[in-house]
Amino acid sequence: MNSLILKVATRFMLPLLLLFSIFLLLRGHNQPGGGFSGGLVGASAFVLYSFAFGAPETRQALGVDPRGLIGAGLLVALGSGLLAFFVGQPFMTGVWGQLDVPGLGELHLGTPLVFDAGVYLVVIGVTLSIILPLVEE
Amino acid sequence: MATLLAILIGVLYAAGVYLMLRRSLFKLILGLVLLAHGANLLIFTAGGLTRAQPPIIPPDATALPVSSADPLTQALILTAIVIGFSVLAFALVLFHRVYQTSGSDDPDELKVGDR
Amino acid sequence: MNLDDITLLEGAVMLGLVMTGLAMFLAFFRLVRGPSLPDRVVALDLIGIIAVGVIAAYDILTEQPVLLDAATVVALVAFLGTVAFARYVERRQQDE
Amino acid sequence: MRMFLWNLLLALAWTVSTGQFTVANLLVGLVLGYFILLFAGRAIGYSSYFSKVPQVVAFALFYFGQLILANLRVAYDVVTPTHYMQPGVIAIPLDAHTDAEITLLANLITLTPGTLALDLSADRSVLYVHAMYINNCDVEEARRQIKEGLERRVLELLR
Amino acid sequence: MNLLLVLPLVIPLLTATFSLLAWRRLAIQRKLAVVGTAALLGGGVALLTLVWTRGIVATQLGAWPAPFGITLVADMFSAIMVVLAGVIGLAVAVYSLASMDEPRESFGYYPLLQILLMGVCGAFLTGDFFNLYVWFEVMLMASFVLLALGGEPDQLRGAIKYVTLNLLASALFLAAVGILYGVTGTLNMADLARKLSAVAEPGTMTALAMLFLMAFGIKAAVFPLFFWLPASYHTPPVAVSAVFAGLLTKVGVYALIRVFTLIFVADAGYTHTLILVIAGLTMVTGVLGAAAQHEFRRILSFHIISQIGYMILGLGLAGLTDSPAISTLALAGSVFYIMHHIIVKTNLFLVSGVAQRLGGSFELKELGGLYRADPGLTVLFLIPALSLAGMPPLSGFFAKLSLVQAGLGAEQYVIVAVALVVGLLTLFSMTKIWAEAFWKAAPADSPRQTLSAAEKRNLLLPIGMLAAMTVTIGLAAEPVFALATRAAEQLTDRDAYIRTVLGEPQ
Amino acid sequence: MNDVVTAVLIVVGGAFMLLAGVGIVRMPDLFMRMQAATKAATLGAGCMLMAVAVHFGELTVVTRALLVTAFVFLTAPVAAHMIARAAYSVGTPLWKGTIADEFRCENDRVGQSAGETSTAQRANPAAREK
Amino acid sequence: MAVGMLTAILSGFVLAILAPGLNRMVRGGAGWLLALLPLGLAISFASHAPLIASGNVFSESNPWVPALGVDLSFRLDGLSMLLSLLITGVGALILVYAGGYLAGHPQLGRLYAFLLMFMGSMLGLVLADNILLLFVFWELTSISSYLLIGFDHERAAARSAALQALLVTAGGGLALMAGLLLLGQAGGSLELSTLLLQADYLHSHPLYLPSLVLILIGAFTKSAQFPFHFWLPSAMEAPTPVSAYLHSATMVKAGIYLLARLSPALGGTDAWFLSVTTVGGVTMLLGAWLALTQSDLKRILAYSTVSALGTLTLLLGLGGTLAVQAAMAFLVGHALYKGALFLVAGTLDHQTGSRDVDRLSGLFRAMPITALAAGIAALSMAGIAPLFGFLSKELSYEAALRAPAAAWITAAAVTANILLAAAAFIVGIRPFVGKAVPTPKPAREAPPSLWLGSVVLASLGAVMGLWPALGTDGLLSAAGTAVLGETVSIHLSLWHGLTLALALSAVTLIGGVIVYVSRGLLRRLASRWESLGQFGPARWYELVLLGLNGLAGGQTRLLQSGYLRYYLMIVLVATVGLAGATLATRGHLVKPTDWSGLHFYDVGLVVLILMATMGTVLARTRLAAIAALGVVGYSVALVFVLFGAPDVAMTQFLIETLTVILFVLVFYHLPETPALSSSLARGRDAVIAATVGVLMTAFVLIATVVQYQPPISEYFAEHGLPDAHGRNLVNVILVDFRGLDTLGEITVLAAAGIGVYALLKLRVGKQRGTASAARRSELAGGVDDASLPIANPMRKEGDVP
Ligand code: NA
Ligand code: NA
Repeated sequence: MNSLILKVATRFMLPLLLLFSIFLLLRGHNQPGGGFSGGLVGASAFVLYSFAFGAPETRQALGVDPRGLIGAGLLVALGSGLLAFFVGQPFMTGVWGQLDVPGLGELHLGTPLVFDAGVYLVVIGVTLSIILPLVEE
Repeated sequence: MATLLAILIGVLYAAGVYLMLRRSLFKLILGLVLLAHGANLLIFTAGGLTRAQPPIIPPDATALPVSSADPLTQALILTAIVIGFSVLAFALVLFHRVYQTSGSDDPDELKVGDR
Repeated sequence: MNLDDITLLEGAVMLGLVMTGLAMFLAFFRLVRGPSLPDRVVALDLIGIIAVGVIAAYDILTEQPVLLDAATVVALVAFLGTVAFARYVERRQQDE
Repeated sequence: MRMFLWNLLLALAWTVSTGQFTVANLLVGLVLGYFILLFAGRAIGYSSYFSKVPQVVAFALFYFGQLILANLRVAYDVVTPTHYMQPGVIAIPLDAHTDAEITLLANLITLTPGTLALDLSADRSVLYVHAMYINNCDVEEARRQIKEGLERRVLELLR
Repeated sequence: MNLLLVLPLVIPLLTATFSLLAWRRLAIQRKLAVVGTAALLGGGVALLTLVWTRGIVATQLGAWPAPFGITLVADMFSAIMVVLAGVIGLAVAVYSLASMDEPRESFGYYPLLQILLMGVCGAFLTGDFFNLYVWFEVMLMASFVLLALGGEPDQLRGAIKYVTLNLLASALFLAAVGILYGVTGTLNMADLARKLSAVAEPGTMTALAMLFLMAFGIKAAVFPLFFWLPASYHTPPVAVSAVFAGLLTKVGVYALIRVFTLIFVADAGYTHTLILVIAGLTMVTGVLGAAAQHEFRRILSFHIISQIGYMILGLGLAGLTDSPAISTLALAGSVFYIMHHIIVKTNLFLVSGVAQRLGGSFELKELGGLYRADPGLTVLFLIPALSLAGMPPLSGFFAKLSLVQAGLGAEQYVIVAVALVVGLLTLFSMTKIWAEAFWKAAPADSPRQTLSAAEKRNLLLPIGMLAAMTVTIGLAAEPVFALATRAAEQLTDRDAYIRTVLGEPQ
Repeated sequence: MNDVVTAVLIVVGGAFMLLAGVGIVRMPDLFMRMQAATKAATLGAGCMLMAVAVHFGELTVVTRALLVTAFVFLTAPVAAHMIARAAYSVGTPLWKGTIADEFRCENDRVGQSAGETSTAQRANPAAREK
Repeated sequence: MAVGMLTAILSGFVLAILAPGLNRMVRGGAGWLLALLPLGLAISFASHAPLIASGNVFSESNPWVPALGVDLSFRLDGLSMLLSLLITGVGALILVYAGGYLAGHPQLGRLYAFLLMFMGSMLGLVLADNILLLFVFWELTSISSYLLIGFDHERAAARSAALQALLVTAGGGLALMAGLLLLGQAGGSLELSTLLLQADYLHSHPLYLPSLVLILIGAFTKSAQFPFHFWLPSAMEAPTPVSAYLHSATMVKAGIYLLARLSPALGGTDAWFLSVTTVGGVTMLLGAWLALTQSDLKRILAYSTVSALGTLTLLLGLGGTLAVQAAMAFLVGHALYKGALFLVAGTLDHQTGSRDVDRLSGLFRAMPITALAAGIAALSMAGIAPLFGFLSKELSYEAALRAPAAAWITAAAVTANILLAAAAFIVGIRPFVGKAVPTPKPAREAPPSLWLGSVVLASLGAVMGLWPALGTDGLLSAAGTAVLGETVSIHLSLWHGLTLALALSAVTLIGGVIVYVSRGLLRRLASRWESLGQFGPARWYELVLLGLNGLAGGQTRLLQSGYLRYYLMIVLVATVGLAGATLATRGHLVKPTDWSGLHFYDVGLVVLILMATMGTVLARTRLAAIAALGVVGYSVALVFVLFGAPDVAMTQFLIETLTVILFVLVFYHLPETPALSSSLARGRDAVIAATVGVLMTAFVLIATVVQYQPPISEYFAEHGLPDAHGRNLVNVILVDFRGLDTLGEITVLAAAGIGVYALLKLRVGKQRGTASAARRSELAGGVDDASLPIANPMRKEGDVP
């Protein structure tokens, strides 16, 4: 492909897309978004990167193996579900903590959000382990 | 609107099925995608349509307004979409590999080995 | 719907929707018509951008800003598809 | 860039502290922050940021005008039955040579109706542009317009 | 109690996750595979014990009351199925240690196996329709990959048909669930059962039930929806075939039994007659298909179909009799048949792998001489083969006996006759394998292989274990049948299920 | 006031979109279709997003509208460039009225003719799409 | 009993398991050692014989599978005692004989095992009181027989004979199972002891006739009655000890046993009389005739056994004291002489290398002991006084003479016996007399193991004939009592006075000699009729197998055609047919009425989707189709936007884009392929597709109109924020209310990720190099290269065409 313009644009867009993906993840519980769309946007960022720079460079930029992301995501999601057992609740029961942040009010932090993060990781990992080999072909 | 969508769903299913029956693996996959769209719209429509009221609790409320869309159908569709995508991705690559191996897009060429 | 009840804004939005809708059909015509692959790709890309406009107009019509997120996403990724197509066109050239 | 972030931070701080999360307020914050930074600049050191901001504003205005004009021209051509176009692919020798310069230039060219950046030569010295209106078949003139118009301004902005 | 219901999902997923994280370390993955499946089996047995002592148990995930969250529920039927999944998982995991080639092992075979087991167990335990769809997809996706893993041309050819037809089934199922939700506003099976009982005119629901019948029927490989099975099951490595043969279609059967005992019971005269007809045609077409085959695994594949017919035969009978005792007997027969079949069929596939190792082929004409060469394997083949053919005193005999008794009790003589004749034809094809692969002298040019001690251990240990179970289920049929009967009693007692799930006092 | 601005922006945006639609149908070759379509639509989308920003006025909405606008303005030219470059490199024919092709002269474009019936069409299946 | 019946039976199976090992340990003499078990059992049974003879019945019962009515209940009365003695006694002799006959054979151990397994099964069969238990052992004898007939397994003839026997007997077994269950259903019990007491009730039960027919099919197949007789001669492929034991003395008697056993319950009706006598009579005559037409010793014996079994069936069909007496006596007599003759045949084969009567002559000098045993047995078979055969034949003549239609039956019996007498001379006398001719192996007297059996059996026949009161009477009486269901006493004596029966015996003997002398003529006659054989039951069997294979092949070609689109078509048609027909006939269709709230942009959007869908279907190039599909996806996402589903819309946009990218990445380098379907096929497919579409539309309409209950989602609306702390209820459902769905879903994703990766990177089989290269790069040097070839034959799978 080797388009300078694409490369430069990509360098600019990658962080933007990643930022947006995390934004989607974090606000998903209250506004449209969540692990899926966040993860898909995050993956799109790297897909774009792979179009501009090629798959090997993308793997390098990613830093971790996509399958590692899948494993980590599953572990996070499962772990967040299992946490409930330690407080004597059924599997996948949300365990919530309250955080008082000045200016933002009460912030509820709970395992469902962690679960969503697991989803996010899995989505990125899977999308990339599907697309990167194809880009390499 | 529900009626219109019902007809649309029927057309999507019909088109999907028609494509799946063609002698082309590529069209087969297209058909699968159309079927998936049909199924998603079906859940959406069957669950009841609500215009432009997302199931998001407004900042000043503690419960969802009654007029809002059904969140459950949306969650189901989301799940179905993502599952459908993973299946599609796999199927696509599978068909790609079959093409590479057999050199043909015609599923009739794959008939050896069934009996 | 009684025309008298329509406010200026609603009328404008409706008009906007009509125009974007027409644009979408025209783009779709090009997509079907081709003749070359890049023509179709351009048409698809255009449809993505028009979709952003449609969502924006509908946002205003329904007073639902949350729908804007969908537009955001379209804007972010529709471009990816186009790039993929472009890649395809060029790669195919190289393969031959 | 660092300065711009500072500016943004100040603007955000302004909106938070005033408690009014509106665009207008943010804009106020930005302007305020700009001037604060401008003054504070003496203390924390000079930055090209301050001279760039007016430059950017000026360029934006220029470009926006071009955009509208060009759009209208294409629009006219599109809606009228006759085709007035005199299109051609022309080569623009580049003075821009960093990645950012070339990219910005190409994008701006593309964004303007009537011109479209096709490709960059391998040695990055020539940009090939598809232009719709090469008046009187004067390729040189078209080339000059782009070089003198967009490229010069972009380079001024970035250098 | 919560834990026990969740373990069959958590253990495989955890094992799969750790295997994924240990992607490059095969030694760890192998150990995990065995440990994980053994733990699954242990968890399953504990669950079965719990259900046996306490009756149906349910847990509301996320502590959301039913029918709003997702309920996991185990009655005897599902607990039995989970135990079987554990048994098959363990057997196949051990077998894989010696039989799976390293390339496949290093491309995710073990985690996929675990994911498959998770999907299977999820389907058995869930009390929610959409969740069932999800587990179907988990299972299906894992099976897609396992089927195609390695990418040999035969595999790919088979996989296409498998994938396409199963995706069609998924689309049907999804649509049916969507419509069901649209009509009833709920997804919880117990809740659905209760709401549909209140529906005055069930005809429309019966039509919807047909969609479910078809969707599950494809998964269960009944007539005329079974094509994907014989087209694909003989193509992957034996361990994969074996786990497919044992578990996958049974999930479809499970779903059919669950749905048509719990939810769509209002129009049983119509639906269950249909099921009975399908059962008969499935038995016959399957066994005739087998008769036309000359390849070890293909014969076995077609037999799966035929035997699916037996499994749903009990379901059909149960709906067509007024006698609760016969109804229970029929369902118990189905459950017992499933238990028997899962073990026996998996085992036969595992044996086919060893035969292929020794004789270099799955084609019967290229095999031979195993009777003389390997008396141990001979016995290990005969036990499941004779059991499959319904020979006493092995498990298959009692499975068939209970269904025949129920059929006679329900006065459905035609289907009984069909079942008996098909039994004979089954015997016929087992003898074909026996005569060709075992009795016949080996072809002169066939490659002779021997197994190393480690291979012998890992290949024959699971086979022996399963054969021992087959014999045990036969000789100790009473306690096993008691399990099946308890399962059947619970299946016929809809109210207990509904109350347990919805958390109402019994 | 807000409503008027919004209405104007919406209508203008819609008009640009329509223009893009007409353009992509009417223009005689790919490159001019792109010229007519992509940019007008981008501008149209920008207008409509601005309309949203003006209409709602909330910070969250405005930032997002701005973000989307920025993104559209960033990606659209890149996408157009990519397509155009690819199309050109595979010999997508230029309109017969095209007066110059300096790129081809220097880079030995695959097809040697600029006409609608160029040999490029025959030489390049991707462009021909049979 | 001192030793429980269950124990006795199980001991056979246990020893069967141990036998191969024992055979390896005790080289050569294992047969003698193993024979101790049946011998001991025989003695044990015999020790109880007096008690049985005096009318006692032993029974024991243990639960096995009470839920299915299968219990380990056993019953030892006169009938079972008689057969148990036969089974164990002959069994002991056979084990010894087998050790000699197959000395040094590599699979002798297995033969022992199968024989012992058979013995246990047969014992169980005759001792079982529970009819399902009886059936269990019944089937086990079929399996044992299968394994034993195919003992010489590398010969195709042996394999197909074994299969034939198995299919016929197991097929009958299935009928038997149904019949027994129906009987049990009719009689309300599965215990023989109960059923046998309800004859009258059973006879009037509507299930009587079906159960009778089914049970008779079972009995007839097992006992080789016409038209199922053909498997028995084929079964002579088995080693001779097996033929002697199973296919003459014991297993084939199982059907006879069953008839005898059930006759108190089932017998005494016209249906019984007609069917059993007719089949028995025909079998008797046919077997006798066919016996004469053979030249192979074993086949002659086999057909004569068929005939004898026919006789027994005939007698049981006749019923009544006399016939039953005759049957019991004949059963014992036949076992003794036929067993002996089989053993002789085997010995001749073993010692001379031939079983062809035409090639054996004058062997008396070389093999005197064998000859002696053979002569006595043959004479007994020919019914010559004072041997036991004479007694039993006399009795049967008397029974025949008293039967209804006596003339016919008597004539048939005499004819059969004449032929059989001739056959007896051919087998037992002909080889030993006359001029000695060279044989393939130089003839020598056999070792004791090979003559012991025949000598013992033959002498038993002689002894019991001479001293019938030796205990035989009591036992036969007890057996008769069991069969008749009423107390009888049987007194055998050589001399009944100058009765008609005696005259018939004389006729038989003379006739037998005449036939023997003119046997060449008869054989020539027979060979002329040989072509008739192609219409016989053996041919039917072949035709059934052929038909089965044809049907199987045809069905498979038709259904499992290999064409994916036909599979799809069948599945779709079945679905639409079933669901559609049900909906049309049982449900109620909903008229499309809800056109409310329709906006122009809704219509526009739907029209766009429709057009894009059509575009996808009709696109002439791949990429055009992909682009059109993208439009479908985007516009479907817009539908979600319109109806308040931003999350779904977002995800749909994202997924759609990725889908398009995937399509492009996957298909970019594949050339276009032409459309292959004919217009006819397109039309057909369009019709199928349209019906599918209509069905789905109908369902959706129903779902939009019918709503039985308020949806559960109302709960989420209420509890989402306070209890799950989220405002976006879709997300709350995904991560909390229905988190398990999502967990499953990401698992699907994970599997797909691995799958695609593996599909693209791993290629086993096609090119070895690629696979191991891929692995090498995968393993990153973690495994030493020496182990790379893996020596894995599993990988060969791919090479199999
Ligand atoms: Na431009
Ligand atoms: Na509804």
